[in-house]
Amino acid sequence: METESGYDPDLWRSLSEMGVVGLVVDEAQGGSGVGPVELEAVMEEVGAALLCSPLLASGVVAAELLKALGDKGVSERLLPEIAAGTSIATAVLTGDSGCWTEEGVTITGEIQDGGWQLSGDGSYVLHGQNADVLLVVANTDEGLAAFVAASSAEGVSIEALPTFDHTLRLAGISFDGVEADRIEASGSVWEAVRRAMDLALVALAGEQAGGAQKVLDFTVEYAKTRIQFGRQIGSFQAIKHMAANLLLETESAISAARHAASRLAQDSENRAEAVSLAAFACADAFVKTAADGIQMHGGIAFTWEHPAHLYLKRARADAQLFGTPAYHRERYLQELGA
Amino acid sequence: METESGYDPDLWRSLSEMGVVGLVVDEAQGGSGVGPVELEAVMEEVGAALLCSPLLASGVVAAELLKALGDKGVSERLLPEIAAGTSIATAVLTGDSGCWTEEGVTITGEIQDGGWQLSGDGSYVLHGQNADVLLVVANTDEGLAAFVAASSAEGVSIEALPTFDHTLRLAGISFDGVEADRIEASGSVWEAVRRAMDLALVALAGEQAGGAQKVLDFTVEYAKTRIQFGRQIGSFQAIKHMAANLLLETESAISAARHAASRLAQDSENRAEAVSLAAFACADAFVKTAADGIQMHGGIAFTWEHPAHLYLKRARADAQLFGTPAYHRERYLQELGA
Amino acid sequence: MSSDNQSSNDVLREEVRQWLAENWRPEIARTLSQEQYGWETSETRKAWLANVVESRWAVPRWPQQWYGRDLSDEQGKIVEREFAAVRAPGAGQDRINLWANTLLAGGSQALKEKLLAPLLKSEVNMCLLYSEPGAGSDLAGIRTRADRQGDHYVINGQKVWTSGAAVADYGMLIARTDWDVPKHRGISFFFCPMKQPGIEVRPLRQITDESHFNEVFITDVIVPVENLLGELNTGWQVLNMALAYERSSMGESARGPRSGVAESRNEEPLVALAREARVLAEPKLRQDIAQAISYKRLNALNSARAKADLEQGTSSSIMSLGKLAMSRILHEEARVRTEILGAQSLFEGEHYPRAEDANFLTLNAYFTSIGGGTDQIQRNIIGERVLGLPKEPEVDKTVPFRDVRTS
Amino acid sequence: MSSDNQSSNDVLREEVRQWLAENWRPEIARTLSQEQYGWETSETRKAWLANVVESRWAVPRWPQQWYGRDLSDEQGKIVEREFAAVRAPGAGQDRINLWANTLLAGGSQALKEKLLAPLLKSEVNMCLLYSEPGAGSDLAGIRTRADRQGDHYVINGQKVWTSGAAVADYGMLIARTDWDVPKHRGISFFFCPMKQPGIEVRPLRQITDESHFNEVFITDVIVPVENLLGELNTGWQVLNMALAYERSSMGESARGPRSGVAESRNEEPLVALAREARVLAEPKLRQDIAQAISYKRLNALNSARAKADLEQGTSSSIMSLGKLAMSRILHEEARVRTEILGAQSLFEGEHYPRAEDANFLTLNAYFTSIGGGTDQIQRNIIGERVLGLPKEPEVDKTVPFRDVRTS
Repeated sequence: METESGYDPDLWRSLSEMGVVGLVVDEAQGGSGVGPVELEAVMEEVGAALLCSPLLASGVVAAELLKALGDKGVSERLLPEIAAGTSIATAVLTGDSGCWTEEGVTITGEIQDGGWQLSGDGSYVLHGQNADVLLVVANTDEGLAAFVAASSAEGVSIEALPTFDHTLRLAGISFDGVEADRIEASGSVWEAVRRAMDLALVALAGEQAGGAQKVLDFTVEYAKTRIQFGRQIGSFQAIKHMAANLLLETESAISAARHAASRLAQDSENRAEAVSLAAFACADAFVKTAADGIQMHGGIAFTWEHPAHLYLKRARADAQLFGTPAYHRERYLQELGA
Repeated sequence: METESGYDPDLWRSLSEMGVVGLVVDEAQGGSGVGPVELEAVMEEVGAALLCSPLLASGVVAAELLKALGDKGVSERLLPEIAAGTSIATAVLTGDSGCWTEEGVTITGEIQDGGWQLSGDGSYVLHGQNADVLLVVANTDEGLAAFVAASSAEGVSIEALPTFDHTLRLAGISFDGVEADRIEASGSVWEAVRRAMDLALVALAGEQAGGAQKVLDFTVEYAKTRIQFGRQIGSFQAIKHMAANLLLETESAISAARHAASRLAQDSENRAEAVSLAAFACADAFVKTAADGIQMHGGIAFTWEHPAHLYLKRARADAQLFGTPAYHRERYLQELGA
Repeated sequence: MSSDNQSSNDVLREEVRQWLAENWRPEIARTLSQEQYGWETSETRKAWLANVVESRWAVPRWPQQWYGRDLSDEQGKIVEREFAAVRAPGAGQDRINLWANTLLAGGSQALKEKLLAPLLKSEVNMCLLYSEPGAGSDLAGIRTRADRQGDHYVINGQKVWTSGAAVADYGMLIARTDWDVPKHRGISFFFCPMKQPGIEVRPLRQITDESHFNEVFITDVIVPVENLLGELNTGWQVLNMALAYERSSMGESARGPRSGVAESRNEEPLVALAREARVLAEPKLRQDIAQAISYKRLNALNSARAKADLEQGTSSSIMSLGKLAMSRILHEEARVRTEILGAQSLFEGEHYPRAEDANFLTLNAYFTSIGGGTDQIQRNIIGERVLGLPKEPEVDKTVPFRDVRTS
Repeated sequence: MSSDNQSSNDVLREEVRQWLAENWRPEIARTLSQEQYGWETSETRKAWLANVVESRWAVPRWPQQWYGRDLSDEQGKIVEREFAAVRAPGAGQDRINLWANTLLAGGSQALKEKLLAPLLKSEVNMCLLYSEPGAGSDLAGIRTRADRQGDHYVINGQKVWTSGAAVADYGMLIARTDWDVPKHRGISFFFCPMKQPGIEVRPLRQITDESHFNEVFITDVIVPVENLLGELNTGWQVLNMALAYERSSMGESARGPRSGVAESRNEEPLVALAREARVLAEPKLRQDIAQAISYKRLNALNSARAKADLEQGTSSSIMSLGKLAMSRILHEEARVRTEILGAQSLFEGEHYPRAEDANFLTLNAYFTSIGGGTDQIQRNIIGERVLGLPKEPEVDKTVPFRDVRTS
């Protein structure tokens, strides 16, 4: 879970070798070539284990963004490294506001001396402090455009942000006239970002569903073994009924996450509706399960050594990462035509 | 409770003789000359008994409106009849929108042949179908003004509205050039309406608190006597914990209603804050208690003969009568300066 | 799947198709599609069902001896699919006919000969005589008694929450036959003839001001011994089997508004209502509406997952969540409707159909959260049977019923 | 009230006033008002308290024999009010000093002579040794043992959730002294000397990353027989009396934010936060904020009502609701803070004091909803003691503790 660098390089290597990092990368580019359904399944495991790795940043957001942008040259150069885990990529999409719409883009790109240069402050960059490759969406005279920059390039300064959930790595990245290569998008850049964010939300939903299920599992297990008043505490309705309610939450979260994944896999018309439903349902379910799980444990879960609080921290972080549950409920209603 | 005419004349006579109808009317005008605190206490009993009478319409809203308007002549003529219960008065303050602010006033008054005439459609008129005297707030060329009209006057048509809670009487009243006497207000007419509405809200809060407490009482009693699985159902945590939560709701409602009453009695500066807190806290507490009370009873409360559903109907009606809980929460926040 | 199976399935499919082509005539289809569903079964429907039963398509998974064909579950589905394709009723009763399946599983030879075919042909009407005023959540606490006298049982007691009792020919009834053993072990299960003098049916008025249910007063009612299902005193097991049929179908549907106001097929009802009430732009309501809709959608997704699991042969824990989920859906939807309508919800009647709906749905939600096992009982079941949490200490489990405390 | 009483009250009031005028000197007042509260008591405070005790103002309701004046409760209040009027500490300990009251009620002559005065003078530090890892909600399930050896008891076991254990001179400890009787009947209550080798104190790290509590490991710790409170094996009664003191003071206050960000005295913290975050205009948040504030205000109104009831001599059922109410207040306030901050709540540390607060309060709310009896236990207590609902069947109530099931 928590490590100094934010992830464990050995684990990262294993994940890469198992093909997990390249799940959504085409086989031709060294990936597993599978899709959202398999990704979601893996993310359930990630959530259960509270795994801390740049998978979401590099293997999901960055990989999908590159695919969706459709610049063959750039993709063929970067995707194999990403899939192999030898390069860690991340995307710079928003600034201090943490607003995940087009208006949230804070970086600007302009041509200087015949090449593109980027300037401005990005924030909420997933695993920014571990990334080699930065995919940057920026405003230009020609509208929104996407760029690749090296994290080691001159003018890049990366500041790790102090996250409450220590298993989450976020950075602020400032660009001061940083040289970058423009990615030639085959279609709308923002549409590509939306595709990447939809996949990220599905992955996150899977993580949340898996996390919720794990908390429920170990809480139920505790309720079967902990004896108070001469009975297992799980025999008390107060505990039993909380557990039953949480089962409804977690099963609904799993259904929602898997459904959204399959809608993405089919590239269905109402994918956005399914994604936003999963986004708020899974976020709320994980927070509620993790929160009630602590209450059901009692004092033991109030101690640092017990893992329950780590799940609550992750649940709270996940619920804010790519838009709040309220934001996604609103988006859901809009997708329903209201 | 439910009667054809909407109230029981014998009961009304007893209430009048006991001084309940004239609670807020000065002794000089035949009332008890006490105030909001005593009124709130009586209304707790009214709520517990699901009493159906024009008390709120005549003894509270109309009486307080007359007092606040401060036209000595009109008051001396009407208040003694109101206090004695020989005349039933009610106020026409809003139209179909059910909006209880100044903008909601739908009646207009103008001078014709040297006298005032009222026109327009009022609605949500409490016990309009039983009233002798109509106090009407209307827009005029000179701004908002208050009038007295007889319900039997030419041009008045009264239509009983079909309420879901059969113990509640509401009417729509249309005015078609109805002759009326203008009440000479000593201050702002709307300020007088606000004072009357504040008292009405406190009375309603008392009714809600008393209703909630009654439901909790008979539900707890049932939980002590109903045996299932060889045990009183109140020994099961599912029931016991619901009851404990409801006790918190009902005690809070009682505290809020009494506090608001005492703030009105002191004519305190932050009376509006206390009134709006009581308005939504008591409304929500009564609805929740009545609703959970049915669930705690099980099948027996799903039958028409059991009184539980009558309390839920009254609770739902009370929660909408003078503005919804959401409306009062918003007002509360404004009173807190936000 | 072997190619042998495959080809025999093809043969079967062809056989069903051909039979339907010959028998499911357009005029029958038209008549049945226009029928209102009610307690009485039309002659056309009866005739059609009789044909289906006699042609052995009603219960193809059942044994040959009882109108069946000994088909596998998979083959049974083939038959059902062909019937469904042309919207012909009557097939798949081996999966869904509560009465017939219970009778097949537990009935005596005599009773099966007498009633199986009529049940499959909808020639007899049935009702359930389980609940009693004193035995609601605790169904095993029933006090209706059955006493053996010669070749019949004499039943005395009172049942409640019975629908269709007035028109029923038989009721599936549980009664106590041994008072000296713990409560679950002294119950027997009967097919009780309803058309006899000792049966008195009184409609029960619900809080929705409807009467879908009855109280049934039972005085010296006679039941032949061959109408006993299962062994004497094993009625609790028969009952649980019968309840399993019922539960598996709950949580998937519930009554909607009764106002008759047409609802858009394309728009969520809550969205349509808020639009009509001109409050669709209110941010707080939008959150509530989205949340309420999500409960419904999530339940549908859960059901779909449960069905997929079942089809793959894995049993699913999600199935049992449906009823609890439905309870939340209904209460929350009614709450949001009220919120949308505001003061309008004070009213009822023909001029206020939207208010009528909100108020009706508010009360009717208790039909789901109380009826057929309260939410509280449902949470016990989920906690114990699905999550494997231990049961509470049962004070009356080992006590002779005679000595058990009652209200 | 008789005029005799009235005049003797006036005499008393005058006496207290005069004593305070002579003794509560400005330099003492200034020194004490600037003190930080902590585990250690300053010399100035000790000297002042000693003066109060010796002048018999600390516990005026207590008997003459034990530093008191045998005053009535009403007269005790007069003393307290005069002390409060000049902000002088030390009076009213007969109402609020947990340790001294417990000792007075249950202690041996020897122990009272030894410790009562030092306790009233804050010369000794105390801690509570009740909870154990295996006995949380079920406090009577403790397994720490006390075995008599000659003129002392030998204690072995482990305690948890102890605050101040490292600096305590004595701990109020419950231990099992009879294993062959049901659990409530084999417990004894001791004043356990803490400054001895067998006591090992380990800080417990909370989920808030603070350490306000300890685990205490107890190995062959010696307690003189005169340190037993109450009779042997009646410790459960002594404990309940001691817990009553504690409970009556809960639900009235709780820790606020720890960021140190100054909060407006005039504005509700949630309103201020929303204003600062520029989201105060959002209708959904406004509803949440109003609701959260109302929980707090309603609890304050409830407390005021409870106090008024008590002063009128009627016992109040509302008192027991405070802790449950506080739990809801704290969890809900933390939730709304998070809602207000949105993505900001991802962070912590000095640059994000608002996020630090929201996150800390989210976790710290469990201190109230779990500590000192979980919400679930609290609902049991309210249901049973206030509403009079029957207890659950207790499986271990009559079983010798030796045979009781444990984790």
